[in-house]
Amino acid sequence: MNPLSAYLLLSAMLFSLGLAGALTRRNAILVLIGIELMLNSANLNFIAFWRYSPHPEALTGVMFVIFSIGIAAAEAAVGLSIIVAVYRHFRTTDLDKINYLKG
Amino acid sequence: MPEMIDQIFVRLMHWIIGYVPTSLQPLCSAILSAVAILVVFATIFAIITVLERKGLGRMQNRYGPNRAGPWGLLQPAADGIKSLTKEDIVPHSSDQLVHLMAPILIVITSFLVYAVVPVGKNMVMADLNAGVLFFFAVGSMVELSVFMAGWSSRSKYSLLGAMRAIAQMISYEIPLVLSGVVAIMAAGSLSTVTIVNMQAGYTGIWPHWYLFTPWGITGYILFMIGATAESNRCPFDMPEGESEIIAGYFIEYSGFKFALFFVAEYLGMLATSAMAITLFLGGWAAPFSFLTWIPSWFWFFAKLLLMMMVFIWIRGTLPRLRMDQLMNFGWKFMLPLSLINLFAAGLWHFLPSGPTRWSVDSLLLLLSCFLLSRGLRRNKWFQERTYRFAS
Amino acid sequence: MLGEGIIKGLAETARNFFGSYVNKERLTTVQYPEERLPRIEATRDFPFLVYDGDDWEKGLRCVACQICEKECPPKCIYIEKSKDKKPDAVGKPQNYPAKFDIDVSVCMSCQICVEVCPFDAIKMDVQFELSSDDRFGGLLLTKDKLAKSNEYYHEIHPTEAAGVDAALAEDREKEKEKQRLAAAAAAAAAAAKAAAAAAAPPTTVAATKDGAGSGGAAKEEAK
Amino acid sequence: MTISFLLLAAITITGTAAAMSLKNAVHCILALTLGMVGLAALYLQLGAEFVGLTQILVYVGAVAILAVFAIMMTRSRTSETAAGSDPSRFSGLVTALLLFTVLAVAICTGISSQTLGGTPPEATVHAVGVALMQRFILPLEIIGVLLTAALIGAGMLAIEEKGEGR
Repeated sequence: MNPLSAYLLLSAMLFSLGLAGALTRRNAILVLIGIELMLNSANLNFIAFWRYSPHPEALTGVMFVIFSIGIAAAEAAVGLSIIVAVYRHFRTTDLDKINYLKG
Repeated sequence: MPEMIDQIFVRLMHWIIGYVPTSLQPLCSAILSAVAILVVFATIFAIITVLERKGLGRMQNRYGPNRAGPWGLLQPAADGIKSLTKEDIVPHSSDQLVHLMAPILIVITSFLVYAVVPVGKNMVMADLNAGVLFFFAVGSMVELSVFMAGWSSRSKYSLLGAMRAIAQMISYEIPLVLSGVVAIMAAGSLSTVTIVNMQAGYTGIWPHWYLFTPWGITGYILFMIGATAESNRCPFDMPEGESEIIAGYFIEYSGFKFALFFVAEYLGMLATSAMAITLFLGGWAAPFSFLTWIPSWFWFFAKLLLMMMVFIWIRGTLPRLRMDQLMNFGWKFMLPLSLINLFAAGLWHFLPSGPTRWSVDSLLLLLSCFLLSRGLRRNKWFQERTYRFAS
Repeated sequence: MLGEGIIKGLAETARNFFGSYVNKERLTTVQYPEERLPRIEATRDFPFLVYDGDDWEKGLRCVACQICEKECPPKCIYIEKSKDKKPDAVGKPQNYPAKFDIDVSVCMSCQICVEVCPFDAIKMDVQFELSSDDRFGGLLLTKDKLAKSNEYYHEIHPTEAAGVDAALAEDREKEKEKQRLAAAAAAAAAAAKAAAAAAAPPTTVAATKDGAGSGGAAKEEAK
Repeated sequence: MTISFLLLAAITITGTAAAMSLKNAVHCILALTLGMVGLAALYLQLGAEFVGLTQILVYVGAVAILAVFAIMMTRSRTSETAAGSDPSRFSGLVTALLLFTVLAVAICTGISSQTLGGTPPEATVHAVGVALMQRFILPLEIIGVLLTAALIGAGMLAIEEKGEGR
């Protein structure tokens, strides 16, 4: 196995962990964390591909990760404030119980 | 000969490393530097504690500690022995692992930031490409250990203290970093060594420190206020306000773990002061051109000690702020002023050198400082107190 | 201007800092074990027992009436009354404390025991350096540790002690006067009875009426 | 496949797995920071110094603290039962496992075992800065606008409306 596929495997594992967390957890904050984790596994992919690419001096992968981290930070801030706002209304962060629109 | 004394520690290390095989040399060098940092800064911590207590005492017209050893100089040793021999109490309902990890983590991170601080010519443990970024990144981990300490104790006081501490730290971290950015902009590098080198050189006897520019002095003052808040020092010591929440986030700690928090607080203060020296005070450079024969490391530690004196002086003078005052000051004064300071630093770069840029920059900063302070003052919603029963 | 007050405050602390090195009078600290402040006369803490004369066991003024034990708010006094009686300063037989303990770790120096003592036997001390290695025994003051002479009392609280002595002397004077009167009355009654017995045996009723105040001895004689 | 890579990968996987499986939400966040530090170390190992340090600054210094604050403000001590107890949980786990299998097979078969990248590339802060200011100036500005919007939006969302407070 070459180093690139090792990093990709690790990234795939992180992505699956994030997905499993986002699908199985009930707490909205932890679901958000699972989504963050998936974003991060994509970042690891970008960096690994940049490192082993034929033209690393173009810095495309690094740039992508920088922007991705920026977006992830914005997402976390907005997502957590939405959770706080929702909590104020429902008095819970359990996603299974926030089902007013359920038919 | 001055060159020889200046480089004496560097030569000593090279001499020691010469005895180990080549493959182990980087590791050995790192370990030696780490040990040196541990010993030197722990010693400075000990000196600062006794100086602080004596200085505060003198400001309040009393003696301060004067029993242990000559003039009380062995007081830190006595305190250390006392805290080591005290019983280590862990609250029954606490989260044992997190409770144990918090003081360890906070001390490790406090020591880690010294890796990028240049204490003298050629005397830096790791000249990282993004040294200043490393400093702030590792420094931000302190907040997490503060939270760990406060949360794991399962005590209302410690949780309140931790929440106050974190709110304060993240509010003041932004102006802290932004006010440091002006020096990075001027030097064009994130490496601490490069920043210091850019400030080398003298005009007449005066050095080229960033402190001696309008944006430099503004940035320095903002940085120092931010550093005071970051290290939970007076007048921003509300997270550990003894009179209201007893000791804040480390109330449930005792014995040596408590001492570790104490060490970490002082190390954080020393570290941010060292960073301020690096960014604005020319690092290890001598303050006058005719004093360059004195070794560089002496100047660094002299500046560090001087800044500690200022910290002690301020602690002896100012009362504790209230939460709303703290937040108002952070968000409504420090943050806008540091942004304007960034603009002023950019302006300085593009204006022709001479009195023009001096006057434009100073005018801009003074005016904005004046207006922002007006804004702070206007926000007084207190009414005159009336005493119903005591007229 | 922003920061004006801060600069004023910094100047003030700097003045204090340097002033404390120049002007020794600024430092009001007393280096306690080596130097001490002069004690003012009204100083008082934990109580002690006063005795008259030289022998503390004989001269204790305390008669084990246990009022102080009952009044003590934190209940730090423990008294055991003696079975027998001993003559007190004026020669009257009184009880004495077989045991008199004060737990000074409990005592709060409220001085209520002193206020209530009808015999001026318990007074406030000035001794405050009572720290001890022994947490229980070291802080439990027994009778022998509590007993201190009247001269000592005069030494620590001269004005108060003089007043107490005067009052005591007056009391004793009264007591002696009373005893003298009683003795005289008893003597008179005895004389009267003797006279009556000599003169007319059937007039005992009148004699008892006469000697009603002169003690039980006469009455018993009369019966 | 050096020892340092294996070690850092183990730290990262342990941290994230713990973050996704522990019961106590605060423990999850603390475990997540461990995973993020491991990830940042992996970035450093790959030669992306700036990105690695930014990762620590953003995730440990900001996102973890924000999440912790959100947990403290929402008091979400609801009974979080162990995962996999009901069908939806089970299906979620199976989905993730299937995805991982597909990805792993694709990675192992898709990439030929040719030797890649001899010397690690240099992503100096200077080069990153130049790229940000020249080639990537538009995305940078857009990110700036996005972050400002997110800051204001998050503030507006989290502010307690008047009369709503109970």
